[in-house]
Amino acid sequence: MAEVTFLEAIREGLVEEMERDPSVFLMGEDIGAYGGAFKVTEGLLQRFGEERVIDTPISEAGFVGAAAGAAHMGLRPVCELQFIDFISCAYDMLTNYVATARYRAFLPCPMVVRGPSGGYVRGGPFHSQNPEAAFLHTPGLKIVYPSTPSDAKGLIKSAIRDDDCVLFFEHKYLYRRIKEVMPEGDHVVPIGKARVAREGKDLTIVTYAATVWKALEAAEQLEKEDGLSVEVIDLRSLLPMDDEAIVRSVKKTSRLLVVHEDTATGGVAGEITARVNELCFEWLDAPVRRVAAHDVPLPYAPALEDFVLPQTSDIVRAARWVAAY
Amino acid sequence: MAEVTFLEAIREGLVEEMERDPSVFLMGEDIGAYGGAFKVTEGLLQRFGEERVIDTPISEAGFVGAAAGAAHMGLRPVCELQFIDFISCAYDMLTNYVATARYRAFLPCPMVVRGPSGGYVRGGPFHSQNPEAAFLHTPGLKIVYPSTPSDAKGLIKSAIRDDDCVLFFEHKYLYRRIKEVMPEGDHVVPIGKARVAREGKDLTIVTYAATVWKALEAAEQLEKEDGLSVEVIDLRSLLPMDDEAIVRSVKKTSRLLVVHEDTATGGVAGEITARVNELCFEWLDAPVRRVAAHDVPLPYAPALEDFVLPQTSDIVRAARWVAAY
Amino acid sequence: MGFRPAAARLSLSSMTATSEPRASAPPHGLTRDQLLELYYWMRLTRTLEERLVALYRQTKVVGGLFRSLGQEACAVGSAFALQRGDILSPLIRNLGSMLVKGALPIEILRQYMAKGDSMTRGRELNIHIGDLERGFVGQISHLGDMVPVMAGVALSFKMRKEPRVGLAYVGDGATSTGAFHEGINLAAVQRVPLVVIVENNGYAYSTPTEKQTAAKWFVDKAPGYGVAGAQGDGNDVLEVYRITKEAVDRARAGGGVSLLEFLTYRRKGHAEHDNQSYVPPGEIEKWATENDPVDRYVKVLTETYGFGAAELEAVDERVRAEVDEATEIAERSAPPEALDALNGVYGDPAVMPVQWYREGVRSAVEKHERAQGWGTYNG
Amino acid sequence: MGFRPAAARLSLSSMTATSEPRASAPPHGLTRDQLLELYYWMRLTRTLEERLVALYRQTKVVGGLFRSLGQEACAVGSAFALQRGDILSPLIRNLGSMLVKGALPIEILRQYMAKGDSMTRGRELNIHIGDLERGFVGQISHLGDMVPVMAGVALSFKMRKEPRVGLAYVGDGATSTGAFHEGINLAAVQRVPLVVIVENNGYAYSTPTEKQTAAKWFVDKAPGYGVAGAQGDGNDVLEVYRITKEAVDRARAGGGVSLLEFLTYRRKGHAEHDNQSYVPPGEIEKWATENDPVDRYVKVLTETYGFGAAELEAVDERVRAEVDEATEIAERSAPPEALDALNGVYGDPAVMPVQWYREGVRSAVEKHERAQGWGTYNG
Ligand SMILES: Cc1ncc(C[n+]2csc(CCOP(=O)(O)OP(=O)(O)O)c2C)c(N)n1
Ligand SMILES: Cc1ncc(C[n+]2csc(CCOP(=O)(O)OP(=O)(O)O)c2C)c(N)n1
Ligand SMILES: [Mg+2]
Ligand SMILES: [Mg+2]
Repeated sequence: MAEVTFLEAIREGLVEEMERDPSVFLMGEDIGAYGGAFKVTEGLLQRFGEERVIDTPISEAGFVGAAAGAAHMGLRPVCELQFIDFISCAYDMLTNYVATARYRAFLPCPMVVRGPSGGYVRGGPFHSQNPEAAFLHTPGLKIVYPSTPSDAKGLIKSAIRDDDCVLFFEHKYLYRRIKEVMPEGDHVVPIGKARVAREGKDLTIVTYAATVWKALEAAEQLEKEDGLSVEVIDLRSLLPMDDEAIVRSVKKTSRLLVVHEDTATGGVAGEITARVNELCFEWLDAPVRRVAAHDVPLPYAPALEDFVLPQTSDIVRAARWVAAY
Repeated sequence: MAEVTFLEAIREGLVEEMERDPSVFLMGEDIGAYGGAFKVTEGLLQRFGEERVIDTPISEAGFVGAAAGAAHMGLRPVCELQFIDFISCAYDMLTNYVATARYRAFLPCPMVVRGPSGGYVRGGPFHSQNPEAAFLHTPGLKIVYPSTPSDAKGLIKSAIRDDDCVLFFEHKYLYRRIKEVMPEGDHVVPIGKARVAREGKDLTIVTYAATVWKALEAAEQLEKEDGLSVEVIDLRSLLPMDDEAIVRSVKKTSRLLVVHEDTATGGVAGEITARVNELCFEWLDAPVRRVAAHDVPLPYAPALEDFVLPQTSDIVRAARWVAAY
Repeated sequence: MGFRPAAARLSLSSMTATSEPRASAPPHGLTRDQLLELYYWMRLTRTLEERLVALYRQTKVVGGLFRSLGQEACAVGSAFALQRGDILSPLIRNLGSMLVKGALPIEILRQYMAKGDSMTRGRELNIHIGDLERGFVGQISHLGDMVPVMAGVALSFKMRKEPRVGLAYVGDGATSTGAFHEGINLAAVQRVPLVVIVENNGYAYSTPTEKQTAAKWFVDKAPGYGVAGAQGDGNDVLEVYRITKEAVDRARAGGGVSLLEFLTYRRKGHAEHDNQSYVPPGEIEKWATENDPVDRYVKVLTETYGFGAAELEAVDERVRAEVDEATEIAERSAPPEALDALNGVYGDPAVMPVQWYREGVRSAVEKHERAQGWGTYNG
Repeated sequence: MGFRPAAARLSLSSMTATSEPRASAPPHGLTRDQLLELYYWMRLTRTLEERLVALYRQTKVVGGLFRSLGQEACAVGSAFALQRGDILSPLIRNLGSMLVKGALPIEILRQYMAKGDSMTRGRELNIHIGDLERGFVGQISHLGDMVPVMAGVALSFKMRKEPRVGLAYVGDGATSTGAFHEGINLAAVQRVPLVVIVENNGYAYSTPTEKQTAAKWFVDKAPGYGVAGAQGDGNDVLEVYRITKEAVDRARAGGGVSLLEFLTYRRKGHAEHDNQSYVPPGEIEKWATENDPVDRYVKVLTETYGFGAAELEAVDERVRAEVDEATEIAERSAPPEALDALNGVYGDPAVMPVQWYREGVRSAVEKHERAQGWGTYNG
């Protein structure tokens, strides 16, 4: 079978779920005739018609709220944000209305909010964001951020089937760079389960999204140059988080490096560190350390962006530090 | 001199800064004739006039954005959110426009966004929130969350004088319950500096806002019942955070309990744990543990709210666990 | 069970035997029974709120208490224009709308008293309750947010080609929110069956309308969204009914969105703690004496449609008995069980874990301290 | 330095010596020099963008490239109605407005090429630059957000009783945002000196206007905000000037907010990567041949106001020379220094710390990989 890109894998997932379940429909800006800014929904208007592929006005709070209303009525809307940076405009709707609907009013919100996220693409401060930390703090939401095409497909399908709102972040750096042959059949990846992206025994790297690939590169280099055996855990889901997978690995390696592309302060790495402290402090032979972006808005010029974001060489250096501790 | 409440202390700070600097003005809903939902701005319309105490339409993004525009022009707006829960409606404006203005466009945003926050008051899911974690993650913002009247006054004055945007959270449980005689003169408390609320040597509790008082109660009880000497650090500022004060205390006690009212997952305690790990891992004799709210939207009925939020007895139990580790 | 069941509407007919021959025929396609029913709902709204005030004064209400005194016609008349299957989203002044849609007094009472068997099991406040079956969605506090949500509810009607209509209420204040704008605009473009009612009651908390908008009327916003607009006297229950019915019928027929403005007046403060010091002297009194929607409707019923005083008093009596009975039962309900706080954040997992520091602990506090109206000023 | 200084407006007068006696007098209080100046700005906008296209094709532009082809009259005519001291917030089609307000071609070129000496020192993209002294505020991507910000800028004028005016541009698409609504409403209630211009160019990215609003015109929104409204031909630079000038004068005189709608057409895609497959065949060509704002203005200048072809060609020549020179200099600029990324997030602290894993490291990557238009589809 042919390889498909990360982006095509998501499209496959959307198409399969739309065919499987007539209550699934799409909303977003320019997703119809244009097929979306990144062409994730290309061809879907032709295939499923205007009623199920809805171009909206520029109103993120509007269509995310409308998705919630439709979801209450038993539909399963999937919202595309043109860039995930615009999810900020629906922040109130997501954290206050959607996240609490089941709890306070017994109204289910089976909906997905997806969109291209992340940097390394010269997108500047408003087309490169990683919004996961801003939502990690909201009970009632789920957060998924895959790194491989098969996970992207399997998780978008799970997200659509989930009975709660799932934020599905798609790293745009991966869209056309990463390819894979899709597993056969109805390929579903459970939300809340991490993946061991590489096995190792000397040191654990916990990460997700684009930095999984940088961590794997670093692991390769560390193996070659230092003889270090690095285990890479790809979280895939951030909320709920797979504590078990993290703890299992840390208990094996006793050393943990947490890597993410988002800024360090207030990022997801803090939560991970706290959990590891709580769950396997005794096993730690070195402090948990973070490799994350510098605490600045993400600048646009290549030299600046590359400086601000964590790079493979940074992971290598940091891993050496933790390993040598 | 007479004692003033937490709320009056904030009003004193506002009045002093408005008298000191004609560029300071207030915007918000019902802050004029009505004096604000909690009466923080009572009497200020009469004192400073309609031009400097502006009642706005119900449009949090609107007036927070307008504050930024006015701030660019050299004014120093102070925005009141009727309840801090509505800051979510200005999330985009704050995190994307305001926080980045200096960095991307060299436009300063000397402004304050303040409002009543926090629970323990039977306010339900939309009148009890603690929004600090959602903004901790945004370089360009500062976050202040005081626990005493004198700090509230000193910090609101610093916030108004600061050349960047300061989010100033006022715990409404403290508004009328906590009183203090104000320090004389131009009392200013620097942003970014923690306060040792109680000295101790066996265990450190790092906390802020209303739970400072619960931690102090717990410390008292632990001293009496267990002979434990507990140090309580009141962070006061969350961004920037006073690493030095935290580290100094942890190096002394070797045991740390982080307490906050906000939900555990994704809360500020994660960041604190990560920093302590990074900065004084070797000194830790026990895992850093968190006492924070259960991961649910905050329910309204007293029995439910009291169950969900951390209480003094919880801190006592948790501290004993950490001390005994 | 003594409280009124949801199907009680019809049982009113037994009370309408004594119609006078000389009276005008009921207007707008309404029956005589329905005219009386409208009166019932308005009276029920008012009496139930009065009971809540009594309970509030006895400190049995947890949190703030919100009145719709003087706005009952607007709430009741508009909701009465809906059919079973239609869905509305109420705001804080729409207790009457919810009652019309089948919310029971006992449910309102339990909710305000934060009882464990209240519709939200003690999770939410005041009239933030919902039931899609009966046709009302639980609102959240953040103003404006219900408009996009209702756009989506109505979108589902359109997508499924169901002959159902959505109705979203907003206050004059809520029209200033971005969510209102995005929601009604999206609904308009999608031509979904949605009616948006602006209840212009003169104030948003303490803020008078002229500080909320520079427009002359809220209905002036309709052309800017390309939707049908209409304005009416919000204290005339029959006019409210007629105008809403037209909009609802249009929506049901595929005619898209309407923006209706009803002029009314909020005679009590924003909530019970609000002393209305910002209201010009005499204003409230004027509305109370000259423009009370219940008084006006009584006059219309008796002078135009030939209802006798006894008929109306029988309704009053019945309402009183229902509210008494509901109160008695509601007061007996227990508060919620603490552990229920952990249920139902997600479908899966169904229960959130107990925090480690609380494992095995029954109660973390000795008694549940009473808070004073969220700490807002009780002036 | 060869590039045009900000005060260059006046120097055009030397070129206007050969006016014909039989021509109509310049309209709307404009001088003959100013008529030519308008032409200069439109031509400069177009030529500069064409240069950017060439640089984009040479992969020298970092990120996307946004054109205003066919909208130059709207941008230039409206900005020309402002005075020194007035402040505007441009959107992505308002390169012309920024040039009028004193932005220099070299600044635009450096910015698009992410140079270290660009106005944002490589931090922001395309025309996201600002300078309060010259009177334009740096926009952010999030549509609508500039309207509240400009309401605040104008509020400062009102509070300080300065005779200054704010001008905010939005696209047809941006009118759907909550921020637009909240901002213009707040401005209207506060009666601040603000003009909001909706540039209706038929599309928001691929979305045609009828999917953006059900209203007939965007100017129909004016009564709903209680502001003055006017609509005009956005491809007629003199009409754009006249209508904007009236609104600006009214705002300066204390008359509050205006909402203007100019009808124009976006002849290129949303950005250079967009192949406009969604546009009905012939539409673009029709606008290009029948309604090009530069062509139309050339015709007016020569046929009505007696300008000679040579005069206009001299302007073209001058523009070409200026853009050539600016390009040459801009290309020589260096990229930013990596460490500058840490400066100026806050006033205090002035510098953010280097992450621990990077201490003492000069560069974390071997070469700065080129991204393809943020990964958007280059179809
Ligand atoms: C987004 C948002 N901002 C502020 C509030 C606080 N608040 C609650 S009710 C209210 C006034 C509402 O006025 P209006 O919409 O006219 O409704 P009314 O109470 O008059 O029926 C305000 C400001 C809120 N609930 N939501
Ligand atoms: C809040 C928000 N949502 C989505 C986008 C993505 N986006 C950028 S430009 C654009 C279309 C803008 O259309 P319009 O306002 O008509 O301006 P035009 O490009 O036609 O001048 C969109 C959807 C954005 N920038 N901001
Ligand atoms: Mg009102
Ligand atoms: Mg457009």
